[in-house]
Amino acid sequence: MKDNFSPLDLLALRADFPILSETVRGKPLVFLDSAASAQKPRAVIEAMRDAMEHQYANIHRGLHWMSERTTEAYENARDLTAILIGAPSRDEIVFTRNSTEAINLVAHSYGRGMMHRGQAVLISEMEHHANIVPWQMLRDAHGIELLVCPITDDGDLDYVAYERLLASHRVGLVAITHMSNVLGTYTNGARLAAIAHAHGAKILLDGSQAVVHRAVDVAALDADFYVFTGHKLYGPTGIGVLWARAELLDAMPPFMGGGDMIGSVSFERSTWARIPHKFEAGTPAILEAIGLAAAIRYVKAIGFDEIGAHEQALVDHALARLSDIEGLTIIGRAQDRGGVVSFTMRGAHAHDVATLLDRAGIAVRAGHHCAEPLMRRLGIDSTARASFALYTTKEEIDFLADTLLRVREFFA
Amino acid sequence: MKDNFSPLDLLALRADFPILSETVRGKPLVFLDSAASAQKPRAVIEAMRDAMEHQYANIHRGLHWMSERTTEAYENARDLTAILIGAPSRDEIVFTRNSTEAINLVAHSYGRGMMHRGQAVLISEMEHHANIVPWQMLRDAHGIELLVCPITDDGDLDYVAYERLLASHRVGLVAITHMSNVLGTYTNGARLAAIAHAHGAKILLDGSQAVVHRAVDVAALDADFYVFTGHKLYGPTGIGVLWARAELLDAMPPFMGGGDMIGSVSFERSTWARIPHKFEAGTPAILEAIGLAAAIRYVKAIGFDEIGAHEQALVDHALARLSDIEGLTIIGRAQDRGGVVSFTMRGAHAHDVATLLDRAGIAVRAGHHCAEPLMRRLGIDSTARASFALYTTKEEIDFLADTLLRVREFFA
Amino acid sequence: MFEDVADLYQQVILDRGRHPRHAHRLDRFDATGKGDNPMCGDRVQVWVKRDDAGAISDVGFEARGCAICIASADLMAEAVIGHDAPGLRALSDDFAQMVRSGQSASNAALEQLKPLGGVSDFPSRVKCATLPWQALMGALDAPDETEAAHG
Amino acid sequence: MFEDVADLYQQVILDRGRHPRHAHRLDRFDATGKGDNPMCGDRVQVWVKRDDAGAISDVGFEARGCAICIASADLMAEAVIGHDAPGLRALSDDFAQMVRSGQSASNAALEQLKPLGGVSDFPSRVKCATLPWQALMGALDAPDETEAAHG
Ligand SMILES: Cc1ncc(COP(=O)(O)O)c(C=O)c1O
Ligand SMILES: Cc1ncc(COP(=O)(O)O)c(C=O)c1O
Repeated sequence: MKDNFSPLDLLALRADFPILSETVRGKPLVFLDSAASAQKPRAVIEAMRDAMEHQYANIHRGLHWMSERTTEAYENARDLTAILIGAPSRDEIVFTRNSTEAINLVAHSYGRGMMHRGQAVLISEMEHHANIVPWQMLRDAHGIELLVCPITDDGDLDYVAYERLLASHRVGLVAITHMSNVLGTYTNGARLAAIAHAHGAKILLDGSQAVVHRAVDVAALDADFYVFTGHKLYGPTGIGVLWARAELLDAMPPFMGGGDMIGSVSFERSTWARIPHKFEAGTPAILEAIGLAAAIRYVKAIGFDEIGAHEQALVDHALARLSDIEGLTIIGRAQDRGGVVSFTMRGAHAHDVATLLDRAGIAVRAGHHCAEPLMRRLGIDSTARASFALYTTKEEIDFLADTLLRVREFFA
Repeated sequence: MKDNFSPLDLLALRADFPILSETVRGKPLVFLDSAASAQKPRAVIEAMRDAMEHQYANIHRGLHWMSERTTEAYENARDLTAILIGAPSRDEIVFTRNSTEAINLVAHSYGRGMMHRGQAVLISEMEHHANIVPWQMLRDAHGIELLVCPITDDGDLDYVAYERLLASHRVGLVAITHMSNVLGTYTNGARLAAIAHAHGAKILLDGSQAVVHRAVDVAALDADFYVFTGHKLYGPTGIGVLWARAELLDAMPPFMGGGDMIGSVSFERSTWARIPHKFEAGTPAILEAIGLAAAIRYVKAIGFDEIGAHEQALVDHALARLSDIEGLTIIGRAQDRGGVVSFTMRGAHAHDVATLLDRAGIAVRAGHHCAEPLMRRLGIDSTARASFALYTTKEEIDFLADTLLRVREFFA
Repeated sequence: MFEDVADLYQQVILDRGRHPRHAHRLDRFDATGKGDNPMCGDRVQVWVKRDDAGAISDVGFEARGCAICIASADLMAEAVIGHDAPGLRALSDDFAQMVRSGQSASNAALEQLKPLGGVSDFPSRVKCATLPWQALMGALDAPDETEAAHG
Repeated sequence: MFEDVADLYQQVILDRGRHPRHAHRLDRFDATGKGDNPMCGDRVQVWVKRDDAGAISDVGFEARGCAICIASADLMAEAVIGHDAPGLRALSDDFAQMVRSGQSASNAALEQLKPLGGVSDFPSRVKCATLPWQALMGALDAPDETEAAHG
């Protein structure tokens, strides 16, 4: 068993997350469900509390001190987000509720507004429902074809099939995950983008999982749209991010109408504000942007090199330990993967496994993970999934493995 | 000058709002911009902090303790919201980002999904952009007519014109504010609903301002849709509410697609979850729902009778004091009004007034208040607006009036 | 280590979960119904046969789900024999109450379902236990199918 | 009481805000442009006339806005006389920098605009001062209108 754990000072880091010292049912919490939503460091909690206690008002339209300062804080979150993902311009960052809304925004505004009947959207077999259903709704409302790129049995994207589909269809937009929330697979975003562009298609990458474990650079990827969600990146719920090239956002019609997104309003006709405001109708998630900014500052201060190395070591360790358990099958064997390990256990349904683990204080997720079509492709109903964050320890994985041995006995 | 201030223990209440003891530019904060967004009581701040520190995970899909408890807290917010507005069923409460999204949801889902070319939407001259622009977008995309009900010079809805418009057009949906954010006018929601229904139209009431000052009962109003926004009701940003009759929600197609809103997903076809989940795609604003629940508990504990009486006394006092200032014109003279007073000052633009007030520590809003068409109807460009909350004091209004006298001198 | 799940996973649940006795379609049936749990993807289909008086005479099911779900379906298939529609609805309600609250109404037929009472301590698993009942209620509400509809 | 706004509302600003000298359309003009502030509804339109060399010879404006906005437009109308397009762009940039940061580049034409320097302490008012310049830049970018287009 390798032991190349990174030099993160885990004890100190864990102390940043108050919830990690909780017990559940009298047992120390072992939180292995961060891919569903990560826990929040004190920096995020305090940033939100601090705003509410000391510096808060509605933004953009206020001429008073509290409003000016709050506007600055909100817009500063946009700057930080742009830097986080290497966006060429801060105006390309649109705040949404979550990844799901970001994708729906693109499906509505780019899809209905700029794609034409007969063009296709190309997704993959390993998408989250958030990156399937909006395109189905577009297909059904707007006459767009929906194509599905297969994956290999290892759980990698089938790049040959990908290129073939692009060559043989009129694909207007590719929408593919940058990291699978079930298999852990990182897709090769730059390669996907290059092939898409060579065939005249735009590309959206769903970075909901990908931004958590590695530094992402949308310019280096040469993507057209990139989405992620704050709550998985140690930030609060209620805030997500759409990045898109300025020229696309400029050309796209707005998604929702209301305050803050207009140029001028008369009953006859309204005009739209400039990007990004055109896409942020109504009072935005101000406190949540402030929380997200704190989360970004927090992970950047640790550094993605360190986080990535630590999580890679965790994944390697988990794969080694879990592979040793008889009757346990690891789902997904891609080469390049992030901090997510799915598995099934012979003779025990994933729900039952999860309930027993929970009794030991271990939180894992079980079910289809919002990826029903992928389950069907894999010929299974559900998996249990352990997922790792910067605060996860090797000991927690050992405890998971040991407990799984007991679970196996229980259901034997 | 009347002095029928309610028996609220203001000193104790104000102590619940940490921000109220802040100074800005060395002067005590006098926050008269609550209609834009209210300040947050400690109960809200602590509820959110507490969740992040002790009890947090993603909801609905988790089989572990943290997820179960967080799901309960989230769904409890739905119960409290249903009770707050007298919704017949908790399943009729859909959480959105804000009022703006709630209205856009109705415009997309009910408007595009269930209204027909040639039908009309009837709004009023005193709507917020949030209740104008979505209907314009519906008009332009879907061939719906947009009708505008005039207001009287006092700033009341013109009920005669309202009935005439309903009688003479094929109005499918009325969408009117329950309280104007500029004029303070409460509309008679029950009367509007009765007339709308008599003409076969559904009615949406924009309660963004209305729910803050009075108890609202959607069943008593006999409304079809009701929307409001958490951050004006002392809750966090990032959460709003759509209430609609269950049979409408059942019949409406979903707005956004993704996780949590599906029945089952295959690439060919997906089915939708039951209401309210059908309309809540993706990870919702979990922490914000928890914050909103705390806000609702907080205002209910004080009681809307007390809050309403206190604010009524504040408005009466403000109208009396400001009317005494020469050159100052109060905009809006409706009989039934909530805690908002707009005014203009001869010889001074509202921005300049707001900047000077800010220097004295007083936060007011100045501009078109996201109601450009109303400004045009009133023949003005902008107003300054002082708005009141349960924590506002008579002394603050006196200070506003005294300071306005000095502002007038400054620009004389 | 898992002493405190003994209430949930009683021996009969484990046995029935592993070796259900009624996990098959009926060759001849009067009605069928489905239950879905969109949150986790579990699915149950139930087939029922009625006697001349309208009471249930046979039940079979197919389930994709956990031990709780399969055991619940299997115990249900036995508990409902001899009941007519009103009796079934009452039993279904009483069962739902038991698995939600841990409190059980005085309903003799509930006796054989008692092993599922422990679910009430596991809120996220309640749906696993009630899903077969949801499918059964669907069968009650469905128009009768001709027997030829099977297969 | 308002001592600390003296920087923002210098006497010349108050005077120009109240009694602007150039607040009118030009009867004859070569280009016009508009600026809008959607956040508050302020609006400025600017008309410019050029001499044969392409330098600005006259400027007029109509504004719906506050004292800062009107004073800024009025002072701009004087400061830009004699400048050609490149000079104007530089001046506009220098002005924007001054009102944002309080720091002013060494640009002689900026001298007459110095009274607006105090805006930099009031972030939400910066846009009031720059709106007329945005309208002017719009006029520079607009295709030349025929003089008959006025009225
Ligand atoms: C009457 C009215 N409607 C709608 C809104 C929009 O609320 P939000 O910005 O929270 O969506 C507001 C507040 O800005 C309002 O006052
Ligand atoms: C790959 C992927 N895409 C999209 C989502 C949706 O994120 P959210 O629910 O925050 O919108 C998730 C997480 O659930 C995910 O893992």
